[in-house]
Amino acid sequence: MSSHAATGHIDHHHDHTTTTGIPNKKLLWWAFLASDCMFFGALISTHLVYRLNPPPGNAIPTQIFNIELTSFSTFILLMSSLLMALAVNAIQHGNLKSTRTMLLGTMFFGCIFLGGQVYEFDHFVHAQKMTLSNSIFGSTFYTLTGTHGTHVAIGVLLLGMMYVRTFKPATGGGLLKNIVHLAAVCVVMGVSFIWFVPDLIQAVYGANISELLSAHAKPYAAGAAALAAVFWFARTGGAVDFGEQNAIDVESIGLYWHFVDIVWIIIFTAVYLLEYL
Amino acid sequence: MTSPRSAPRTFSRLTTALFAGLSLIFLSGCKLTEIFNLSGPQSTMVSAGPVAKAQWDLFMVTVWVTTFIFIVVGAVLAYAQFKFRAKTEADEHATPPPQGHGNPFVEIGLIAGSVLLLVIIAIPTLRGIWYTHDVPEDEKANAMEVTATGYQWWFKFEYPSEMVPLPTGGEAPLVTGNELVVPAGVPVRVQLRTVDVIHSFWIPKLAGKVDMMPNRGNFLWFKADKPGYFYGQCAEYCGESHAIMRFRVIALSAPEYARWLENQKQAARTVTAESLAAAAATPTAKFASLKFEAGSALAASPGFDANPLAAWQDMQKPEPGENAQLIATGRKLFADKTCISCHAVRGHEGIGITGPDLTRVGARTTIAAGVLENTPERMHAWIKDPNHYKPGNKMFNGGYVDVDTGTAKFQLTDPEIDALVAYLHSLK
Amino acid sequence: MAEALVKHAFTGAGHPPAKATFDLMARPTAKTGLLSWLTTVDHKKIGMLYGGFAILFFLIGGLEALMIRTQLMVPNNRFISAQLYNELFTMHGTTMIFLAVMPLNAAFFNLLIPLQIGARDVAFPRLNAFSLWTWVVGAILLNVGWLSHFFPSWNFGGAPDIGWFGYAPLTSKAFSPDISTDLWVLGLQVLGLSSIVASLNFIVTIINLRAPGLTMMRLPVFTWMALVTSFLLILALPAIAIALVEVMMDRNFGTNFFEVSGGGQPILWQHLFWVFGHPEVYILILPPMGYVSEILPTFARKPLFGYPIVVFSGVAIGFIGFGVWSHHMFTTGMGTVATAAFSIATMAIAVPTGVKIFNWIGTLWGGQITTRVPMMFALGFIWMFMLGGFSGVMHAAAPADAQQQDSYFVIAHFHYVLIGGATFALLAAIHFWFPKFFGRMVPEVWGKVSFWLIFVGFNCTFFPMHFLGLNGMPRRTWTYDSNMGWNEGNMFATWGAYLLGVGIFTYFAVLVWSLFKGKVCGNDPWDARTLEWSIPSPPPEHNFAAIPTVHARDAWWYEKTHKDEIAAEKAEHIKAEEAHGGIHMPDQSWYPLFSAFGLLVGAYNFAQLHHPVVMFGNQVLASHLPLAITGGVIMASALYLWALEGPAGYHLHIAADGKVTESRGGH
Amino acid sequence: MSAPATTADAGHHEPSKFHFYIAIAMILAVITGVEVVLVYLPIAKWFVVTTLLLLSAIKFLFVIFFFMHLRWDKVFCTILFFIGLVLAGGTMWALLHLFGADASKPLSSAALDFARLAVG
Ligand code: HEA
Ligand code: HEA
Ligand code: HEC
Ligand code: CUA
Ligand SMILES: [Cu+2]
Repeated sequence: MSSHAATGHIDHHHDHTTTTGIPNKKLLWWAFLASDCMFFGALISTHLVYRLNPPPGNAIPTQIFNIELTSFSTFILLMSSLLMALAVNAIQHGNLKSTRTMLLGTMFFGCIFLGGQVYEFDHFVHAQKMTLSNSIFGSTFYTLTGTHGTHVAIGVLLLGMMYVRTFKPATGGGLLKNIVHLAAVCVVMGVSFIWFVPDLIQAVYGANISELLSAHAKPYAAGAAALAAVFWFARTGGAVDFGEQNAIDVESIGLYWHFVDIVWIIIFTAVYLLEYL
Repeated sequence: MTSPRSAPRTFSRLTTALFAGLSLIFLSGCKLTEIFNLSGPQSTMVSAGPVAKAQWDLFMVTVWVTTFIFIVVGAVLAYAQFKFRAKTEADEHATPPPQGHGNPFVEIGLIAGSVLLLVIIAIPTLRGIWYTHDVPEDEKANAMEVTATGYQWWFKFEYPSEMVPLPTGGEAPLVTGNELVVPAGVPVRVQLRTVDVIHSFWIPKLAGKVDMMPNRGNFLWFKADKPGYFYGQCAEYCGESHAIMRFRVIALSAPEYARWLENQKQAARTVTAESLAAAAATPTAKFASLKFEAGSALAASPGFDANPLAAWQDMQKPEPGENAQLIATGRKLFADKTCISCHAVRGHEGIGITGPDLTRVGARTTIAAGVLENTPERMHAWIKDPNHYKPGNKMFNGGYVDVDTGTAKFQLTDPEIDALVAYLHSLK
Repeated sequence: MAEALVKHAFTGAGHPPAKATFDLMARPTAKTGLLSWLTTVDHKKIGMLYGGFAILFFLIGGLEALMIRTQLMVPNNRFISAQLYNELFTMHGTTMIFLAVMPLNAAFFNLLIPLQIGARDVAFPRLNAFSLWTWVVGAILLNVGWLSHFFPSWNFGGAPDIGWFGYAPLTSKAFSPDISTDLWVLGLQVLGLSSIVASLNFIVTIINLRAPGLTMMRLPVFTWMALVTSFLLILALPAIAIALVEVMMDRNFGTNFFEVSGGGQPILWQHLFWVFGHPEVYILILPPMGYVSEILPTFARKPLFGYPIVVFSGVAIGFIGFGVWSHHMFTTGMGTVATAAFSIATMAIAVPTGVKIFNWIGTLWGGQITTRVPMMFALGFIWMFMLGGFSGVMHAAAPADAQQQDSYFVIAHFHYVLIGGATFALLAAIHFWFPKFFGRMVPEVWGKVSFWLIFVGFNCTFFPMHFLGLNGMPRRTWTYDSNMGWNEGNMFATWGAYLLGVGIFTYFAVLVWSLFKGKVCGNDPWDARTLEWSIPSPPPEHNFAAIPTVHARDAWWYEKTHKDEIAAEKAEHIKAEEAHGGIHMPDQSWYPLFSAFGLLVGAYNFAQLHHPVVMFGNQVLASHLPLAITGGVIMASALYLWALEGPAGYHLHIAADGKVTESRGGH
Repeated sequence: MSAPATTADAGHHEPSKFHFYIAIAMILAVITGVEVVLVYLPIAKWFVVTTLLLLSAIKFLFVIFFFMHLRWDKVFCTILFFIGLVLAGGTMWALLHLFGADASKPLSSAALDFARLAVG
C-alpha cells in the first residue's frame, strides 16, 4: 500500500463503517477532550479560588509576570495551531511531503513555546524569587501552567512519533534496524526524563537552570544524537505505509494539539491578562 | 426453561410483614427511645435545647413524609408482586401477557406527586437552615461567645469576655480544657478553630455538628434549656485517636455559673498545711462510679449516669484527706518532669500551651478528653501510660518519648505519679 | 496521567491489517492457557478477568468489614488496635467502591455491551486490555501496604489510614508521614486513569458500533445506563485526579494547596473530592439500575414500563448528580445560601430516582412474575434501595443532617444504597448472566437459600445502624463506652454481619460449584429479551455469526416472535460478510500488559520518591526517582511499540453447517 | 469488529482550506494583539473584563469550529465536547461563588499566624 492511497478519494468526516458515520478515533478524541475540560476546569478553579481570596503575603502577579514574553508565546502557539491545521489539510489531500514539513513546523513552534515557558519559570524563580513552595500563587501558577506545558510536551512527543511513522516502510524492516530504532527512542525518552524532568523540578525549587543544563551537557548531547539517529533510521527510501488513509491519525493528534491551544487561550486571559486590570 | 421448580413464593408476604414491622418502629417515634434504650447520653432524639429541637423536628417531618411514601409505594409494589405472580408451573409457560409500554399520564402524575411531597420537606428545611445557622436577632444581645479549638485529640475552650492576668504580665482569655461550662438559658455562640487537622464539634443533645476547619472562621450556636451535663464528641475523622476525642458541656443555673466563673478566674489553688487546717470542715464527696474500663463487659453501672450533673458539682469541692506534703512534692515533680512545658497551671509554674490547661483539672469529671473518669486511680493510670488509653496521643509521643529517636525522655515511678496525682487533684 | 491516552491515536483500528513491519516479538496467538488471558483483547475474557478480580476484592473488603464488626461487637473492645481499625475502614471503603463494585460493573460493561448492541468487540480492543491491567496496577498499589503487617521490613507504614475520602490536611506529610498515603494517592490516580480509558472506549463502542437498526431509543436499558455511567466517569474523575495531583505536589514538592500555614484551604480538597464523589455514587448505582431494568421485564415477561422515561431519568440523575456535591459538606460552614441551594438540588434527585422505582413497579403490574433467584435479588433491590433513598432524602434536609453527618445514620444510608442497592443488583446480575457466560445453571434452591441469608443478614446488620446513628454513635470510631446505649445495637449488627457473611459465602460457593457441576443450559434459559440471549452459551469468540439487524426494542424477543423473517436475513448477512473476506478478528497483544507493568514500576517508585533505595542492606540510590522514570520509559516504549504493531488480525469463516475456520493474511 | 463494512464510497475531494486557515490564524493573532493592548487602556474595568472574556470566547470558538473542524463534522461531536465544556464551566462557576461567599472567606492573617505558630 503506497502513500498515495489506491482506495481513491476518502470522505474524511464520515466513516460508513460506524453507526453514526463519525470515525471511532475522532469520537474517542472528542470524548477525551470533554474529559480534559474537566481537568483544566478543576485546575483553573483552584488557581482562581486562591487568586481571588489570597492569603496575606501572597506573591503579586503583576510584579512577576512578563507580559511581552507571554504574548509572544501565545502568538507562537496560535501559529503552531495553524501549522497543525495545515498538516491535517495536507494529509487529507494525500500530500505527504507537505504533511511532514508542517508536522516538523508544529513541533518546532511547540518547542519554542516550551522554551519560553522554561525561560519564564527560570526567570520567575531567580529574578522574581517565586518558587513552587514560597507562596500559594507560586503553587497554583506553576502547577497550572506546568500541567499545560506537560500537555504541550506530550504533544510534541506525539508529533515526533507521528513524523517517524510517516516513514513506516511498506515492506517490513530488518529486525536489527528495528532494535536500533527502539533503543534510540528509549535513549531519547530516558535522557529527556532522567535529566530534564528533575532539572525542571529543581529549577522551580530555586536551582539555576543554565548551570543545570551545562552540568548535563553530555547526556543532552547523547540524547540529541540519539534523536538524530531515530530520524535517520526512520527515513525510508522506498514505499511507505502512510497516506491519505492515515488522515484520521494526524487529525486526532491535531485535535489534541488545538485543544492545548484553546486551553492556553483561556489561561492567557484568566491567569495573565486579567491581572493587569 | 431449564430451571427447577421454584421454591414457595413467600417472598412478597415475608417482606411485607417485615416492613410493616419496621415502619411501625419508625412511626412510634418518641416512645421508641425508651423501648430501644435510645436515650443515650449522645442521643439526638432527646433534645435539650432549641437548636437540637429544631433539627429533630425537621427530621421527624422527613420521617413522616418518607414513611407515607413507603407505605403507599410499598403497598402497590407488594400487591403487584403478589397479584401478578405466576401461580403454577403452567402459568410460567402461558402465553406472555400483553406487551404494554407505559402510560404517560401515570408517569407525569407520579412525578408531580413526588415534587409536591418534596416541597413539604423543603419548606421546613429552608426555615431550619436559617434558624440553626446563627443566634436569632432578638437574642443576639445576651448571647455569650466562647472559642473552641480542636487539637489532636482534645479540645480547648476560651472565654474571650473573661480576661485573666498572665504570669508574664498582660491579660488573656480564660482557658479551660475538655469541659465547657456555660450558663443555661443563654444562647452560646461557639467560634470553632483548629490548630491541626479538621475536627468537628458535636453536642448531640444541644446542637448538630459544625466542623472546625483549618483557615476558616466557622461557628455554631446552641442554648441549653435547663442546667445539665452533656456529652460531646469530635465527629470528623482526625487520625489515630479520633474515636476518643470527646468532651463535655456543663450548663449551670445563672448564679451557679457566676460562682464557677469567679472561682475560675482565680489563680490555681495552692494547698498548704495552714489552708487545709482552715478549711477542715469542707464537706467532701467522691466522684461516682468506675465504668470507663478498657476491655470491660457490657453492663454500664448506674451510679454516674443517674445524675452526672450532681457528680460534676461534687467534683468542684476539695477532696477529703488532702496531703499538703504530697501535693507540694507533686507540684515540684510537675515542674521537674517537664510537664510544665506543655501544660499551664495559672499562678503556678506551668506555662505550656500544647496540652490542656490544668489550672482546675481536679474539678473535671473526666480526663484526656472524656476517655477516663477523673478518679485518682484513673489519673494515675493515664499518667503512667497515656498511650495505652489514647494511642498516638501527643503527650506520650513527643512528651514522654522522643518521636524521632523513639527514646524515653523521662521515667516516672509509682510514688512519683501518686504525688503528681495528689497535686493535680488538688487543683479545683 | 490521562495524557498517556494520546498514544492510542496509533491504534490503527479501521483500516485493513497491514503486514507486520515491526516485529520485535512474535504476536501471541494462544487461544487457551495463561498466555491467552494475559494477552487477550477479547471483551469477554477481559470482562471475566475484571469480574474475577472484583469478586476477590469484594471478599477481601467483606473480610475487612467483618473485622470492623468484630471489633465493635462489644464496648471497649481490644480485638484490634486503633491504628489497624483506621486502616481497615479506609481500605474497606476504598476496596468496596473502587476494587469491588466499580470493576464488577466494568466486568458487565465488557461482557454485555458488545453483545447487547450486536457488535463483535469494543471499539478499541487493545485499549480495553490496557484498562484492565492498569486497574490491576492500581489495586496492587492500594493494597501493597498490608504487606508491612506481615513483613515489618517492608516499611510502608501499613495500609492507608486516612478514610476513603482522605480529607486534607490529614493527608499532608505533617500528619501522615508514611508512604501509605502516597500509595493511596497514586493507587487512586491509576485507577482513575484505567476508568477514564475504559469509559472512552465504551462511549465510542455504544455510539458507533451498534448493529443496523439499533437506534438509541431501541438500546437496551442496561447499555443506556452504561453509556450514562461512562460519561459520568470521564467527567467526574478529572476532578479527583487534579485533587490527587495537588496532594501529591504538597507531599512531594512542598506546594501549598492544602498547607494551612502557606494559606492553603483544606476545604478545597473536599469540594474537588465530592465534585467527583457524588457523581461516583451514581456511577455505582446506575449500572445496577440497568441490570434490574433487564431482569424485571424478563421475569415479568413484559417490556419495561415507560422505557423513554426510564432512560431520560437515568440521564437526568447523571446530570443533576453534578450539582449536588456539597451535600456531603453541610457541616463545613458553607453559609445559609449555599447550604440551601445544595439541599434543594439534592432533594430534586429523588424525583428521577422515584420515576425509576415507579416504572419498575409498572413493569411488574399485569405481568407474569416468576420468582427465580435473579428476580428475588432484583425485587430485594427495589425494596432496599428505596429505603436507602429515603434516608438519603433525610440527609438532604441540611439542618437534620447536622445531627446525622458522620454518624452511623450515614453508614446505614449508604450501605442500604450500596448493598441493598448496588450489591443486590450485582448479585442478581451475576446469577442472571452466569448461564450465558459459563453455559451452566446455578441451582435455584441454593440460590434462594443464599438470597434469604443475605437479605436477613443485611437488614439485621444495617437497620439497627439508623438507630445507633440517631442515638449519637459517630462513625470511624474504633471503640465506644458501655454507657452510651449502643451495646445492643452493635451486638445485633455484628451477628447480622456474620449471617450476611455466611450468605455471601454460600452465594459464591454455589457459583463455584455450578461452574463445574451446574446443569448445562441452552441459549436462552430465562426466556429473555435482549440480543445476548440469541447466541450460544458461552458465546463464541466472534459473538455473532451474523451481525443482527434490529427491528424493535427487546430485539431478541422480536426475533423469537418473527423467526422466519430473521433467519432469512441472517443467512444473507453471513454471505455478505464472507464475500468481504470473513469475520475480521483483532490479534492478541503483549503491549497493554507491558505498558501497565511500566506504570506499576513507575508509580510504585514514585510513591517512595523521598526515600533512598536500599538493596542488600546498602543504600544504592539517593531516591527512587531514576527507578520511577525507568518505569515511565518502559511504559512509553511499550505504548510506542503498540502503536507500530497495529491491530493486525485474522479472519473467521463460517460454513453453512456452522463450522468455523480461521485464515490469516488476506488483505 | 463492527457492522459489515460498506466500503468508503468515493467522496468528493473538498477544496484545500489552506488560505482559509491562514486567514483564521491572522484573525486570531489580531485578536490577541487587541487583548494585550486592551488591558492597558484607561477604560472602565467592567468593560475591559467583558470584552476580554468575549474576545477569548471568540478565539476559542474559532479554533474549535474551524481548526478542529467541528463546523464540518457531525453535530454530535459538538454536543459531546460541549457536555464537558458546560459541566466544567458550571463547576468552575459554582466553585468560584462558593469561595466568594462571605461565609467562606478564609480567616484573617492574625489567625493564620496563629496556625503557623501552633503547627511549628
Ligand atoms: C449507590 C450509592 C448512593 C446513592 C444512589 C445515593 C443516593 C442518595 N444519597 Fe447518598 N451517599 C452515598 C451513596 C449513595 N447515595 C454514600 C457512599 C454516602 C457517604 C459517603 C461518606 O461520607 O463516606 C452518601 C451520603 C449522602 C449524604 C451526605 C450525608 C452526610 O455525610 O451528612 C447525603 C446528603 O444529602 C446523601 C443524599 C442522597 C440522596 C438524596 C440520594 C438520592 O439519590 C436517593 C433517591 C431515592 C429515593 C428517594 C427513593 C425512591 C424514590 C421514590 C419512591 C419517589 C418518591 C420519593 C420522594 C418524593 C422522597 N447521601
Ligand atoms: C459497595 C460498598 C460497600 C459494601 C458492599 C460494604 C459492605 C459492608 N460494610 Fe461497609 N463501608 C463502605 C462501603 C461498603 N461496605 C464505605 C464506603 C465505608 C466508609 C469507609 C470510611 O469511612 O472511610 C464503609 C464503612 C463501614 C463501616 C463503618 C466503619 C466506621 O465508620 O468505623 C461498617 C461498620 O459496620 C461497615 C460494615 C460493612 C459490612 C458488615 C459489610 C458487609 O456487607 C460485607 C459482606 C461481605 C462479607 C461478609 C464477605 C464474606 C466473605 C467471606 C466470609 C469469605 C472470605 C474469604 C476469602 C477472602 C477467601 N462498613
Ligand atoms: C509533649 C507535651 C506534654 C507533656 C510533656 C505532658 N503532657 Fe500531659 N497532656 C499533653 C496533651 C497533648 C494532652 C491531651 C491528650 C489528649 O487528650 O489527647 C495531655 C493531657 C494530660 C492530662 C489530662 C488533661 C485533661 O484535661 O483531660 C493530664 C492530667 C496530664 N496531661 C498530665 C501530665 C503530667 C502529669 C505530665 C508530666 C509528667 C504531662 N502531662 C506531660 C501534653 C503533654
Ligand atoms: Cu478530632 Cu476527630
Ligand atoms: Cu452524595
